[in-house]
Amino acid sequence: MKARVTVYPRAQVLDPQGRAIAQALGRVGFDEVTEVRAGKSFEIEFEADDRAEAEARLEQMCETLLANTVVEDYSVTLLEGATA
Amino acid sequence: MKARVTVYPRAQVLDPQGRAIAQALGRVGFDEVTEVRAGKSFEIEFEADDRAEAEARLEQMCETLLANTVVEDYSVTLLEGATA
Amino acid sequence: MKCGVVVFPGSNCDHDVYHVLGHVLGHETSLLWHQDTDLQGCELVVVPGGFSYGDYLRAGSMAALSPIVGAVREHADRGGLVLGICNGFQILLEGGLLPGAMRQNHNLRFLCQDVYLRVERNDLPFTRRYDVGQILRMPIAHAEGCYQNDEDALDALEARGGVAFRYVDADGQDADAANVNGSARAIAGLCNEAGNVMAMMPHPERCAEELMGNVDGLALFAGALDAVTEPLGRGATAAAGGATV
Amino acid sequence: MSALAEPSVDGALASELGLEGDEYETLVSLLGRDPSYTELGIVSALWSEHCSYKSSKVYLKEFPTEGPTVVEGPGENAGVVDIGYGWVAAFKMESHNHPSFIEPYQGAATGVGGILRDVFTMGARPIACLDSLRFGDINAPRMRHLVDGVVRGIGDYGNCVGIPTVGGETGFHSSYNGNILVNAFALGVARREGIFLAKAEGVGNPILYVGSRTGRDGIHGATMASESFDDQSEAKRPTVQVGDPFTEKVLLEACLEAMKTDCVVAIQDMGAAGLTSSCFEMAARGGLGFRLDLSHVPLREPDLNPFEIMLSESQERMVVMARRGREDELERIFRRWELEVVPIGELTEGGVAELDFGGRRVAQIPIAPLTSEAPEYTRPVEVPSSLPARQADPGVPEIADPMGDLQRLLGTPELGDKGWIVRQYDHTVRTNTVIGPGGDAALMRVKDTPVSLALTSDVNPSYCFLDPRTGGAQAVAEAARNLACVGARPVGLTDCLNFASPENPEIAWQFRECVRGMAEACEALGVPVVSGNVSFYNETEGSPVHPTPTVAMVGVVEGVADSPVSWFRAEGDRILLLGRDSAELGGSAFLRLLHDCEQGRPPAVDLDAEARLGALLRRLALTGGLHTAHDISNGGLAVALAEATFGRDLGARVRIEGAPAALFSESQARAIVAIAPDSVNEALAATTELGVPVAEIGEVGGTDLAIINGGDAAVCGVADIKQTWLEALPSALDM
Ligand SMILES: Nc1ncnc2c1ncn2[C@@H]1O[C@H](COP(=O)(O)OP(=O)(O)O)[C@@H](O)[C@H]1O
Ligand SMILES: [Mg+2]
Repeated sequence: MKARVTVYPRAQVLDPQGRAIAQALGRVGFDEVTEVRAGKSFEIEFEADDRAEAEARLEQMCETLLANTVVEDYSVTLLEGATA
Repeated sequence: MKARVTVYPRAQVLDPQGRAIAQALGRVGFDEVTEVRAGKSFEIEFEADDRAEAEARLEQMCETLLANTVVEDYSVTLLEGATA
Repeated sequence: MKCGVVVFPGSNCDHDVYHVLGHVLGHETSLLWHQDTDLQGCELVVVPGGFSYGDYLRAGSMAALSPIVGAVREHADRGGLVLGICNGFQILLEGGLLPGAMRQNHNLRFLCQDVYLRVERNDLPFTRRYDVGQILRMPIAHAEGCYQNDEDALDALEARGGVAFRYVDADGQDADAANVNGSARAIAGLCNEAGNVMAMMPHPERCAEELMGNVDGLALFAGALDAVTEPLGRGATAAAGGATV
Repeated sequence: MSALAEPSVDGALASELGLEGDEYETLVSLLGRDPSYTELGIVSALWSEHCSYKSSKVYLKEFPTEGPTVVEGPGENAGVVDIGYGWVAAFKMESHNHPSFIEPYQGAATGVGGILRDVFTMGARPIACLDSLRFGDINAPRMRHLVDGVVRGIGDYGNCVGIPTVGGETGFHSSYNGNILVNAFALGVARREGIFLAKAEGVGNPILYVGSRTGRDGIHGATMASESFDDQSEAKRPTVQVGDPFTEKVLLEACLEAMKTDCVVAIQDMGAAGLTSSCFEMAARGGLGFRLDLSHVPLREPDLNPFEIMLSESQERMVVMARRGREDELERIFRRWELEVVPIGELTEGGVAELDFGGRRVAQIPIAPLTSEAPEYTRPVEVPSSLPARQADPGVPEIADPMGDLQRLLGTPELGDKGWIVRQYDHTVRTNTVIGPGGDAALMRVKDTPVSLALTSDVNPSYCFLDPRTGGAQAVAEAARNLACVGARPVGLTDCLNFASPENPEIAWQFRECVRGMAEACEALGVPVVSGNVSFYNETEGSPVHPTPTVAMVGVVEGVADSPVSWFRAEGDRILLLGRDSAELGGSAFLRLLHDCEQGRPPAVDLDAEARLGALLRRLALTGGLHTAHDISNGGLAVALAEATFGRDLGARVRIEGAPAALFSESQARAIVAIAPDSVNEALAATTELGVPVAEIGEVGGTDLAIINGGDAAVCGVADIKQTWLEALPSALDM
């Protein structure tokens, strides 16, 4: 199966990278940009028997390693192979 | 409008971060993981008159700033406000 | 007394700490391999700086899952001394031995420079040779040293005296410009409730010999060492003499 | 063969792969048949300019490469010199110019990775890096992006591996607008008996592959043009090399650990031309052959063909020739560091390289003739037609406001503070850095010995452009002078010779002249060349870079005494000016940066005077009382004085004889020193004894820099000019 995990700084947490990108976009003429948040994206290939197992395991991966929940939120999307 | 831009190392390009994450997941018991690719995700709020303009501008943002197309591929998804 | 320095793949200040503990201060010191769970009877365990596993996800996140970190946690729970420096601080945060998280420096760049620290308490094993309010100069070298936690947690931390060091200017005053990485409340170093676990972003091991032009860090190791032979309680009064050993 | 059908081999394909002239015919007669596709790829790589030094060899022979300190001269992965007490230093410099222009972050990062491997492959533990950078005009297209990417790339890689970057150079000149230079230097130390040579020994000994997997990274640029690739998908093109500093760090630790056992016969990293150059070079040095089964090479993508496997430049990979029967011990060490290790072949008798893939022989080449028959050219040379115009006397512009001019110079990115760069480099890790970036030379203690090593990199491309012979000599002389300023005795140098196309006779002339100048200076100053690198074809659309023979020199300081530094340290110290000014403004920063004039003859180099100055500075460093020594280079005396005031915010009051041009003249063999008052007489006696001209010009103190010249006194606040100097680079970069 294949899944995408997205990890973003929590809303209250400062995101200097997002801010820097928004400013840089503004400087090169993209004045229409009002805000940017910068996060991480992971594409994970793995084996799982079914959708439910896959989701449970992915959640564990996020909690154990992929996200630091003190400052980050994560979300998980199953992409393919997730028919069951 | 709001869009999400995802930027990944190109398929042929070494992704040390993805490899390290895959190995780390394996070490803590997620043996089912066969591959991880590590990329970036940006959530962008901006103004645009319509969907077509929005997509064109986002593509320009990626080419000029958000992605380094020598080593990265990007993809763009409009999230909300994109009714026109 | 016996000291241990943890080695993860990618640790790169392990030998620097080893050098100070073993050669400069002359204590028996071992390197502790990340796969081991035996601390070899070490009374002081240092989690050193570096880029464990390349810091490829978040600094310290992968190392925090190593077997040795479990052993270090148990050692800490038994009241054993644990010091985290730089990447070691990040690992202790990721491993939950101390509260909060590190984010990228707010200028988004690696920073290698001297900073000034104010000693916030000297009743800790690691700070007993300093005075409260004493100003130390120490080098930093990190990309992810912006300490973050939510406001309530920060208040709780302050209330229990969890802040060991703060970034200040050369005169010891609070100043935004001195808080070079943008840490919440200018926090440069933290300790746990019992005071036996401390971690900091600056590198005391890089300023512990005359040859390096600065010895402000030596008293930190020396203090921890005498805390073992001469347990806590007298710390505050034994501190006279500041950074001299 | 795999997914890709082999193109047919002929002279046309050979020239697409970069062979020139009758090289293909030479190869055919050497083999006695047409080469296979893989063989042609291998030979075109080995005979490329980069690997064979075919255009430069004839001149490089002029360098002195021997001396009492030399343990290993050019030819090994890094040069090795004796530093006493049973210890040696291994060092080398290499360019990563083209990759850094294409992808600055990865290009610079992998440049650092490559040079570190060259050093630890010798059994030496790296202790310091330098980076010599030449950027274009800061306002040229992409230039800020290039500066930012290069600096981040160098920092992220070196910082992660944990090797301090302790010095370097950063220049800006429009000749680099389309071709920046990134030269990385690394220095390591080892016990003398711990040095490893990359020389194959012992028929039957197994060949191990260690480290990262092989991908289509950076396969020889020339192959990109190959017709057979063009009709393939985008994915078949070579890819940009990506650095993995974490793997480098564990590779470093694992290799050094492996080399402590006696299981390793020879070891070399896979640098340019990857598996090809490492195996052929090691076998050639040992007079042996080897057999490889390329099917065993760990791949990152499944469908690489033997040609690609042999030429891939994927990073963080090593070839280890092991002692037969002891492979297991080595494998255990590498596995403990979580590295992949795979036997891929063995050493054979008879001096032939035999390569198999999928049960088929894909190459069979005799190794020795490849080296002995390797092309070597003496390219035509021609004095540039524009040389007389370049060297015409530029005259002396009016200097009405010397302090204003000084401040304007300090405000250029070229002469401004480099703190924005060096703060991004860890320069204190490993706790050996006695003097870091900001000094004339960096100074590293060597633990377990009483010595420290001084290191510096220098070249003035404008001087080389105006007069390459003088410029080449000047680079060596300045490096030696920088070492002397921290009290060090030079023990060896490495270089990185960055030039445009050697096929252009004017460039070939520049190259020859620069090398001659360097060689003369090395002879005169007694500094052997122990390693180096040549980078040609640094040009864009026919527009060449300035000749840039970067010199990195290493010196020894005995004892860990209180070395002088380049800034004023004590109020009341007397300032002496050592050396003689000849009012030389040709090629100066003053004319170039303030008057947009790059013209004239560069300052003359008097090697005898340099040698005497060096001896004097070392003598003074030993006798005590010498607090400050700072050489006079870019920007002349005024800039040197200003820089010396910045370290401790300590001013100075000096009186300068001669015309105002004396403030900015760049006459060589000069330095300023500041000495405790009670040591001045001893110092003056030493200058007389060693025949160094000297003038007592003033005194350290206060918060102003005051320069009295003739009847005029020019005064400015140190804080004021320091601010200009600090802001120069960040504000030019807008970062
Ligand atoms: N890219 C760089 N990396 C590290 N250090 C640098 C770099 N550029 C300049 N420096 C440091 O800044 C100082 C000034 O450099 P430079 O003007 O070239 O010195 P000098 O004229 O004495 O050779 C030196 O200490 C040098 O090592
Ligand atoms: Mg220099």
